[in-house]
Amino acid sequence: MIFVATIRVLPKSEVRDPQGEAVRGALRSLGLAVSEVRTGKEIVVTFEAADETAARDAVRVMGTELLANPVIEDYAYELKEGAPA
Amino acid sequence: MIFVATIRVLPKSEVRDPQGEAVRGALRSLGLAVSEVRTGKEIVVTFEAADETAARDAVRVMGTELLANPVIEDYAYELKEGAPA
Amino acid sequence: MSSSPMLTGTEAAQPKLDILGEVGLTPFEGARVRELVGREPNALEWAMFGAMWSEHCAYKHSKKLLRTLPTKGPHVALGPGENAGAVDIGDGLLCAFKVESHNHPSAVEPYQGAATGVGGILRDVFAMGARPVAVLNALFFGPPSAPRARRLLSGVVGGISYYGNCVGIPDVGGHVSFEDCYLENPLVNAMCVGLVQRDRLSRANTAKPGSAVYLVGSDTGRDGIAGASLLASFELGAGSDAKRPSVQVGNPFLEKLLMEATLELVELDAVEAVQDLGAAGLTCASSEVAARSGVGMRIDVDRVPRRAKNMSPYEVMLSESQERMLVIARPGREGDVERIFRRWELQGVRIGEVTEEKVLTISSGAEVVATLPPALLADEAPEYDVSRWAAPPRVAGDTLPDRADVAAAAGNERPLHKIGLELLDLLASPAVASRAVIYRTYDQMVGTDTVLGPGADAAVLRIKGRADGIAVAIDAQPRVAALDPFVGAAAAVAEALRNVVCVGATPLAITDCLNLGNPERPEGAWQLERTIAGISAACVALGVPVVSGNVSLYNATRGADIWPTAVIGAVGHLGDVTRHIPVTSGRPGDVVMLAGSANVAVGASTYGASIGVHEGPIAIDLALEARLQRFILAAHEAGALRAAHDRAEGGLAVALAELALRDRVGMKVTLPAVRGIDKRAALFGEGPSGAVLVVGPSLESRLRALAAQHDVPVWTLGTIGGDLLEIAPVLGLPIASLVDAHASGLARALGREA
Amino acid sequence: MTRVAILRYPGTWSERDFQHALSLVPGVESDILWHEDADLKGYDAAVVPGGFTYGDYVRAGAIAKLSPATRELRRFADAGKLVLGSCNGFQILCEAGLLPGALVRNRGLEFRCDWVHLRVERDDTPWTTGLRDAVLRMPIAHGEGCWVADDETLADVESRGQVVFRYTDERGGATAAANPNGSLANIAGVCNEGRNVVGLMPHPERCSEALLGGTDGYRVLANLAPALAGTAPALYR
Ligand SMILES: Nc1ncnc2c1ncn2[C@@H]1O[C@H](COP(=O)(O)OP(=O)(O)O)[C@@H](O)[C@H]1O
Ligand SMILES: [Mg+2]
Repeated sequence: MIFVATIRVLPKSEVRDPQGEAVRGALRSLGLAVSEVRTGKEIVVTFEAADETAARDAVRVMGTELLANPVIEDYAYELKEGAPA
Repeated sequence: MIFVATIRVLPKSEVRDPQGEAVRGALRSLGLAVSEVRTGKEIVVTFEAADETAARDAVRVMGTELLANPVIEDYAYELKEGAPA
Repeated sequence: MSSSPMLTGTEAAQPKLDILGEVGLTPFEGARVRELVGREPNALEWAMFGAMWSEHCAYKHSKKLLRTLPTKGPHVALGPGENAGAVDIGDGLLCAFKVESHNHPSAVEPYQGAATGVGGILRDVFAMGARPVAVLNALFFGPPSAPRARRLLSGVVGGISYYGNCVGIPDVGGHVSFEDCYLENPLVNAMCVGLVQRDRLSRANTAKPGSAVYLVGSDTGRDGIAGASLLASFELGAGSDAKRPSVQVGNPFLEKLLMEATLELVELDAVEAVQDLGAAGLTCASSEVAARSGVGMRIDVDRVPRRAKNMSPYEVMLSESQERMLVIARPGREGDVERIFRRWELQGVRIGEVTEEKVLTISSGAEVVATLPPALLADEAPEYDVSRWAAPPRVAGDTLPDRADVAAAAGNERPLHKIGLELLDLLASPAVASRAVIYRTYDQMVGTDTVLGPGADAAVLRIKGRADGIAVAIDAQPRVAALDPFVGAAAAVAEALRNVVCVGATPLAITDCLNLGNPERPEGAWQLERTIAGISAACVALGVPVVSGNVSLYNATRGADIWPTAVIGAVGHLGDVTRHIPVTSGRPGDVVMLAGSANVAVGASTYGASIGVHEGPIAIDLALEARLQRFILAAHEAGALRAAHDRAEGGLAVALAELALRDRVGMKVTLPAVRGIDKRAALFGEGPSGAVLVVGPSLESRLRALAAQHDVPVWTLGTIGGDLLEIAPVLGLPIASLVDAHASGLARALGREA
Repeated sequence: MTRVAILRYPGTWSERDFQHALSLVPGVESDILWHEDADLKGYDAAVVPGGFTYGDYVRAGAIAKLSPATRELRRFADAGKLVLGSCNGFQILCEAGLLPGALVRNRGLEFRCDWVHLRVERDDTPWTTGLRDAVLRMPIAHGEGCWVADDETLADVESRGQVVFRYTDERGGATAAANPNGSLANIAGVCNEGRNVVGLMPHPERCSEALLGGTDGYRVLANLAPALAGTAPALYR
């Protein structure tokens, strides 16, 4: 079966996010009343797995082994069956 | 009013995504049957605006002026009222 | 020329009526194609001609003039016409180098445009088996006060930094100009320098019948179908935006793997020829290798790995996807070639073979979709003689009067006691201020060969395991060229070589990138002609050949051309790299001298720009320039020089200030008294052929004698010492204020943190 | 002879620079090993050099940590052998969990190549023997060199004396202005609890010859042979 996982990786709130700080500064200079910015990644993975359980296991491997660094980041995901739009 | 916008920036589908290619290779080396990977950014912005219309206008400014490069990227957003979780 | 009409592919369909317009050929060129091919080409074949006969690939408007450049010399190992030129630096080692433009892609998408520009020039150099050891870049933007200029600059610099740093090639120098004419059409030129053992030099003219053809690197995608060839061959904003190909995205990581694999293949002598895929993609690489080697080639587009689905043969043949190379294996070495690809985690696929018959046969599986003689594509494009319609700007005499007295008057109205502030303003101005805010984002030291990096008159690189080294610089003189393209181009050659001389290196050769406007207009044609004549004259006078280069025409927006901009990259040699002229202010008590020409004017100067003056007359004395360069080298050889610095933007005052900045030591000097030159002009006026030298006190007379021998005028200006820059009788400024102005000027202009 | 293995991953670019710098150190011999089949048996020390392994995609060092070399490095470090990671090598060691913390994008988001000053905080690592409190001048060249950790990790790293190098001004003051990338507590380099694995963002291999502008990197690399031979006044006798 084909699955599409959308994996979102965000810096942990207690860890500094220099990119977020910089974006906040830039958005403020555009005149926007921005109080906080967190910058993360979104990774859309199309893959094959035997069934949904196997697919969830696979996504967890992606998240912990590669996409998020547990020292500084958290991740969350959504899983859908079928090829991407 | 306080709003939280989650802005997702992804490379346009016809544009090459070298990071996605590298992630695909790495995930395959973990033994996963990955066929495609697209990588993008997710930016969570907490900001103030007079009302929802003003908030949507502000998010469009963020997207087109700073967060996405219209030549090679598309963006989409979700808007919620209230402080982030 | 007749070739087999057995075309059965889908692309063999009857061409559309507007085919010529679609592939960018004129009716005349179309007729020539039909005549040469001897039949009506099919749509794919037309497209291949369109790309290969584009200005960018075929040099239609410049080829004839380029042949007038001096290209021979005792050190030349490989002249123009190859991927890069090369000079022999002794003991079997060659230095290969070339400068390339990526102007139009950078105008569309500055970050990726500049990044892929660096990628392209690196491939040109490592395709020859040379390991890139340095890159340089020359950049031209509108004034930093314009948001568009700032956006372009930050994108371009970001892209160069991203790509070069990732591949791991040090960026050791460059040039930046800010002028109104580049606001819409910025210029982004990148130069790469590499080293290769003479017996390992790989050329693209040695493919033999029967050998396997591999395509290695990135998948082929729909990005930039005929992009560079067409985009760079017309004015920006002309034609429909549909011509704009989707932007190409670079992958420096893949480039690094491709580079290591290519160098290993060459080192193991496993390949007959290597060619990078640039403009016109597979069409250009295959037809050029075949044409140069005097063979044919059969290619099956179905075997080309693709990134997108349902790509047509046309798209595969004209895609300009980055980071790809064509590799021709030596018979029997296919296994080694494939093993090396695998080891570097590269996808390398055998897509065809070299054939005896001089025909490029493109098939899609069993269907033949194009058959053309490669030489027609690669060598037979028409050449236009631009001299036939070249004409100087009609109004030149009226709009460029000799307004020297007006300028002098304007200058004299300004009170002399403000002159110190004027110097600080000039030091902080975008034209003069330190470029550190740019080059600090480039890795300048990777490779551990950078002896002098950006910030010096020229960069100096050592060569591990040898005593010698090379020096490199890149320069341009658009403000001068705007007034007189001949003098501007000659002055750029002179400056680049003088910069190399100012670090103690003997110039060997140059590479040039001619960035000009539309050659189809009389004025553009004239500028092209005069620019090439200026380079030629300077090369002859200074005894240095051109070994490689690039032409970028149609740098115009809505009919307005940029100023003619010849970018010159110079390479010099140091017998003993430890004996370069160091970047120092000298020691207290040392003598400060001016050598060369004291004949300067504010007309084409940075100072002039700040007071709204831009006018002639301007001139260059190339014989004096040659004597000056020989004199500086002789003085260094005699051990007489403590420091040397070119007098460039900002004139003598800025040159003295920059010298003082190096070690933050002051100096006390007096302006040379030259008849007809007022104090402001003496301070801030610019002109070629000047350098400031610092010598130990006991060596002053020795230096004067040497100068007399070389027939070079010198003036003793004063001595090093103290913590003020004192230029009697007009100004005295604390070094700290100069440091601040110079260090933070550009960052401030760009609205950034210093 | 002290034998040093220099690991090379796809995208590594400092391996030959390290090999050259180490060749200047008497008593040291080095080999460049390909990451896939790197066998560290017989080596006394391993260097993980700088570069952009796998293009630094995802995070610097993130994909490289999946290489078989990581398992080999862990085994080697567990056996008490010496490991030095510089620049991308430091990032890989952090990603692999061999060193604490993580390296994120520089404050200012710009790649920075410059000379910086570093104060040596500990001389009880094999690479800093005899350098206690020395202020070294070294180049940096990185876009993701901002060392971060959560408060607890930072407190542990400080209290266990795992901070080896701090960015300072030329007199050794750890000021905000001397911090080139926003690293927490000006941290430029750390070691593991066993003190045999050291990582730093700066490039000692780029300042091991006067011709290149400085020799402070040599003072770090030159520690290697005596530290192993037991001739240096170190913990590592
Ligand atoms: N875009 C750039 N990238 C890297 N270095 C640059 C760049 N532009 C200028 N530089 C460096 O800054 C210094 C000053 O440049 P420039 O004012 O053009 O000097 P010069 O007049 O001696 O040619 C030189 O060392 C040059 O190599
Ligand atoms: Mg210059």
